[in-house]
Amino acid sequence: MKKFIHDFEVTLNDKISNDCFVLYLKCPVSLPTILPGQFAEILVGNSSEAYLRRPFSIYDVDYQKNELSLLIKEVGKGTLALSKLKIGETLNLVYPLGNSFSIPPGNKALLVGGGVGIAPMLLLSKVLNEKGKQPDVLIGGRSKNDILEPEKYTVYGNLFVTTDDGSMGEKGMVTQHSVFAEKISEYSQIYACGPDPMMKAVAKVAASQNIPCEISLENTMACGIGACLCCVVETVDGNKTTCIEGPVFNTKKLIL
Amino acid sequence: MKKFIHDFEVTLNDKISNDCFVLYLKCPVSLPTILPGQFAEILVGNSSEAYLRRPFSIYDVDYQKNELSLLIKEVGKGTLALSKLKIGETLNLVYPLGNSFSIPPGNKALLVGGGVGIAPMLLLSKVLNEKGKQPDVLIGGRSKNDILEPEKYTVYGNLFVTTDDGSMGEKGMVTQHSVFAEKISEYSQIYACGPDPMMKAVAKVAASQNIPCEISLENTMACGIGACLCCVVETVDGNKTTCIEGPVFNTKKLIL
Amino acid sequence: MPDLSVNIHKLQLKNPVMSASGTFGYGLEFDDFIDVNKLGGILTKACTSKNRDGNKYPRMAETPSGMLNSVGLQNKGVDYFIETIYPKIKHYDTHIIVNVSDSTVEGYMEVAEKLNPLEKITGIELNISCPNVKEGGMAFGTSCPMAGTVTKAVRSVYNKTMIVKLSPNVTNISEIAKAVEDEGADSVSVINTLLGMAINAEKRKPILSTITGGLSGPAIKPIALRMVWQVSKAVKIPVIGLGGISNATDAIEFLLAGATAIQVGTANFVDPQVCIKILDGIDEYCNRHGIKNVNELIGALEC
Amino acid sequence: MPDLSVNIHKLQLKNPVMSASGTFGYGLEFDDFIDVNKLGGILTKACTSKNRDGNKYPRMAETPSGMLNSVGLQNKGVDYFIETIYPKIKHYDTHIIVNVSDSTVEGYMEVAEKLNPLEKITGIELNISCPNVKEGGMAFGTSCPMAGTVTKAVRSVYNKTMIVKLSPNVTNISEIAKAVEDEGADSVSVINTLLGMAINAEKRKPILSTITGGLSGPAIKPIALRMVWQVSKAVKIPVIGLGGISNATDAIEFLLAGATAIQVGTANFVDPQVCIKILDGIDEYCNRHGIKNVNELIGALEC
Ligand SMILES: Cc1cc2nc3c(=O)[nH]c(=O)nc-3n(C[C@H](O)[C@H](O)[C@H](O)COP(=O)(O)OP(=O)(O)OC[C@H]3O[C@@H](n4cnc5c(N)ncnc54)[C@H](O)[C@@H]3O)c2cc1C
Ligand SMILES: Cc1cc2nc3c(=O)[nH]c(=O)nc-3n(C[C@H](O)[C@H](O)[C@H](O)COP(=O)(O)OP(=O)(O)OC[C@H]3O[C@@H](n4cnc5c(N)ncnc54)[C@H](O)[C@@H]3O)c2cc1C
Ligand SMILES: Cc1cc2nc3c(=O)[nH]c(=O)nc-3n(C[C@H](O)[C@H](O)[C@H](O)COP(=O)(O)O)c2cc1C
Ligand SMILES: Cc1cc2nc3c(=O)[nH]c(=O)nc-3n(C[C@H](O)[C@H](O)[C@H](O)COP(=O)(O)O)c2cc1C
Ligand code: FES
Ligand code: FES
Repeated sequence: MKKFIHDFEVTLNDKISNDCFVLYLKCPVSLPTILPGQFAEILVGNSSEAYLRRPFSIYDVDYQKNELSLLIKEVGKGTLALSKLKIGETLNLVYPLGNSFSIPPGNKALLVGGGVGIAPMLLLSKVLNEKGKQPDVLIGGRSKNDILEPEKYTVYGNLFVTTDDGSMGEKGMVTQHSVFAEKISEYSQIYACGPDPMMKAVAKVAASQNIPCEISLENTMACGIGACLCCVVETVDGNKTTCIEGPVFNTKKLIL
Repeated sequence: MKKFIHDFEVTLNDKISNDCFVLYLKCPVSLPTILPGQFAEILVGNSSEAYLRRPFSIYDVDYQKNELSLLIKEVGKGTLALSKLKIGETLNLVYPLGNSFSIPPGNKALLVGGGVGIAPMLLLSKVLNEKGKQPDVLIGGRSKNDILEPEKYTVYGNLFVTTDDGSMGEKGMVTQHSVFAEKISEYSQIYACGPDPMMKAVAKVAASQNIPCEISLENTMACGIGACLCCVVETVDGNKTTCIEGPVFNTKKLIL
Repeated sequence: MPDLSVNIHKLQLKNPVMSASGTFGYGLEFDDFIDVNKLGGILTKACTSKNRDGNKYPRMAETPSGMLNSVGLQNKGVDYFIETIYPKIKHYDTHIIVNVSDSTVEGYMEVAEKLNPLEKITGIELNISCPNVKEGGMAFGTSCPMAGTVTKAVRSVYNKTMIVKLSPNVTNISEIAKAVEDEGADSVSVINTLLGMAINAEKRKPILSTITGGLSGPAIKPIALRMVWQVSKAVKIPVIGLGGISNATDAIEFLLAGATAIQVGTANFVDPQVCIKILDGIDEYCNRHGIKNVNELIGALEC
Repeated sequence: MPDLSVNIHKLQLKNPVMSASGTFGYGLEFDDFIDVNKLGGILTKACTSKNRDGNKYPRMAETPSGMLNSVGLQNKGVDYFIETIYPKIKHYDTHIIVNVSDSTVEGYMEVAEKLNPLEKITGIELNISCPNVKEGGMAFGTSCPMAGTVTKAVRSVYNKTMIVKLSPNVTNISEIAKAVEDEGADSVSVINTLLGMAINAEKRKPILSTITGGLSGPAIKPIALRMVWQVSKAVKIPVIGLGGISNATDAIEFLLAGATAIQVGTANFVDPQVCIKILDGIDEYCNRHGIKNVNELIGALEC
């Protein structure tokens, strides 16, 4: 897929929780097709401390408006600067990068996201829905406040929630949710993105049930385009670049 | 004089010419007394490229409003970033720094400024006026557009102008202005700030007439508070720091 | 239109702008962003005698105005390069120079010897300065005898343009430059990365799997510029300058300091179009200053 | 409240935060901004045997996340220091350590010998690493025999705490550290500035009057951290870490890498209150991590 570099215009910077915000960005030309799981490398022009670009999954795409959005959690200097962007300011993106989630072999799929790791699942649930598949989305968080924009997923499929403190949905970790006990065999594929322990737990259940499982990795990156070899992950076929051969990997191929 | 470090609030960023702007800055506490010729070291927080503070003369002070202003010319990365500051943003200042212009022995004084070098002359003309002196201000520039906010000086004294192209005032360099030919002996002191050749020319005339002359230097600085010894100027008494022992020097003391 | 062409030994470059090894893949990664053929040359990522997996992840850390990397020469080896990669890149209408690395003198010789017949590989760059491998690498570049030995050995099996890439992690880089010049280097690249380290204070652990790594980016530009200036006064062969170059002004500073050509590394990550912008900027500078031939700028610093 | 005190040889510091030589004047310059007595110590600007005018202006150039300086040891000489400056600073309730420089071994000895009796000067820091003087300076710090010789000579005339400040412009800093340890240094400061250069491309001239200068600031932090880590493994005497420290996290990284105390240099220019902010930040870090004594952090990096 051809990659682009464009100056996008911020049309909205929507603070959706204590430390998360969604940037809506308008493309100056016609948006190319963006696949679920792909990401963009953002130049943080308004920070004196962030030198390299920062990678973020593409959260949603609106081809009609020529806009894409990013769901970002403030964790450091770059994301802090991005959180301060105002409407009308420009942001330089290199995109769309990486491979993408595959279409499930069967009809039903389970999409699991932990915290801000949910970001790539919105576009995935949308695309699966468009292809006539049934995406069930399961979001996990420490508490209610970590369950980001849940209403957006119900447009495309069922929504399940777990929280550590039980303030929303079922109490416990995602893999303790009743879908795992009751419906797991219905799914032809499982997708996960979030903290490492969560992805490992999901991968383990999937393996035990013999269900294909894809996860999206967030390795630190310098270039995002396969030029630096900094972002590698060990696979059964040797080192692979997360930015080109990932960020989506079938868990069978990874050495977890 | 005690130095301070404060976060000022931008109350206005007034673009007054193609490449010059005046920042009006409100002090969070009561402004200390600021002498004409003193300067501030500004932290350019909104630039990814300007690491050290940037020095600027204090252009004007309004003790009632608790505001001071800076007249800045965009010449590089730091001043470019400052030109983009918006109302309500904060700016960190270390101030007031340096010595100051001395009060003239007699009644009349000539204040000469070239281009943005005029900055310290506004506060000087104001203070001289307050002290019952008669400041004549002579501003030189390449053309009309370089004569910045001339109306501000006429409040405190006479205004004379020269431009290289004759588009305003007399045509020629400042030292070619008729005040030099006709009135020079009336002045008990001459002050100058601007490009080096201009200051040298003024100093030469002053010396020939035996009139005391003070100029304000713009040596590059790292600290502004006498700690680094980067800003030195050669004087007849050895190296002096421009930031503490200057920026104002009697031209007799300098090796020009 | 100023004449931008420069000569590095037998190589006539269209212009002095090249991409640095390990930061530009094999050029292909940048096809979507720029016309790679416009460059003076491209330096491929390191090529070793055998397949190397490189170091464990994490391999990079951001630092103020720079980054540390500890990739560790990951590549599939020279045979794979010749069979699989060379056919994909030989169409480029620019100089393709292979960065040659290894842990032993014999390894360097093997790679160079195998590359010698490849028509479109018009030169090699001996990397005797990689700080990210346990054996060989930087050790070759930090002593005159070692640097001389590997240069001489490779020279004996390679008859096209041989550039030697120097390590900045030395007391006296001019001496090393002279040592490799004496043993037959046709040019020197100055500089490779500086050895650095990054720590995660919260976790109390090094950020890189290798603890230390190579520092690159704008942070090192003043050091690189100084070394290019020193080396270009010490040797007669052309010097290729690199280290932190991010825009045309930086590039011109290196030319003035004595570099005949320059390489752009880390800046490619921040802006994949930066090489072309630098090229355009040099052109603009020459026009503005009435410079007809870019060679007029080389070493033209007025001290 | 964590115990922040640390020991550098015989000196007990209230806390590990000191100001670096040449960036903090004599402390007095910062009285308007902070309570200097709160610091673990202050390193005065260089003191030489005779008056020195330093280098010609311009003496500084900004660089990405750093700066170059070529002040060149401007000071009025040791006698002036003793007569005029010492009385003004001896009231400080913190360790005042004088940075001692010169062009000859005899010069170093003269300064040290004259400072020895001053009660409130509890130690000296031998600057064998200044890149900005034609003679002596860095030359002393870039070879083991030279570094050893000057250390030994000064040791013979100075019996209080003697710190030796090392140059990073060397192939192997650990060797130099061991050489000065062997000759009686009580501690080493790591690092002084890296030799760099800046050019004004439009004017085609060097920016500094001396062409090259010393690079400092955040840009060099990764290199400094690596050297502190290497040196602290090589010697038994305490290491004082510096180079680019701008906040408490930076300071903690240096402690973890093996520094017993740290110095803050260029960052004082950007924020004259930074030393106190670093001190407060170390305190906060210790509280948050349940660290009762800051010594627990020294060299506590888990590799
Ligand atoms: C393919 C990909 C997709 C991503 N998608 C999203 C997304 O949709 N939304 C989102 O909020 N974040 C996403 N991330 C993570 C995001 O890139 C980092 O959070 C961001 O770069 C941090 O920048 P910073 O300057 O704020 O943090 P820094 O100041 O650089 O670091 C702050 C802290 O964050 C940690 N950190 C930095 N980078 C990463 C990383 N890549 N992964 C994990 N921890 C890191 C650092 O170790 C440090 O502890 C993605 C990462 C990748 C590789
Ligand atoms: C005491 C003092 C008072 C000053 N008062 C004013 C003032 O009132 N208004 C105003 O506009 N400027 C003033 N200056 C100059 C101002 O500090 C510089 O223009 C500014 O620091 C440039 O910052 P920059 O990041 O935009 O430029 P940079 O990107 O750092 O440099 C751009 C160009 O400007 C040149 N330059 C940088 N600093 C200086 C300097 N100190 N003197 C001359 N040239 C320089 C550089 O060599 C370079 O060519 C004063 C300087 C001093 C020392
Ligand atoms: C991720 C990365 C990988 C690199 N790999 C190599 C390499 O394989 N061989 C080599 O000689 N230099 C390698 N380098 C060094 C660069 O070619 C260059 O010398 C250095 O980065 C300084 O230039 P810069 O500041 O422009 O990046 C690498 C640098 C980076 C950042
Ligand atoms: C303007 C300036 C002057 C300096 N003068 C001295 C000096 O006189 N003696 C010395 O040992 N180091 C001197 N140094 C080096 C600093 O003490 C310190 O080693 C170096 O700047 C690295 O630390 P930093 O990055 O925190 O500034 C000077 C540094 C600067 C920036
Ligand atoms: S981030 Fe550079 S290769 Fe993946
Ligand atoms: S700018 Fe530091 S002493 Fe003047």
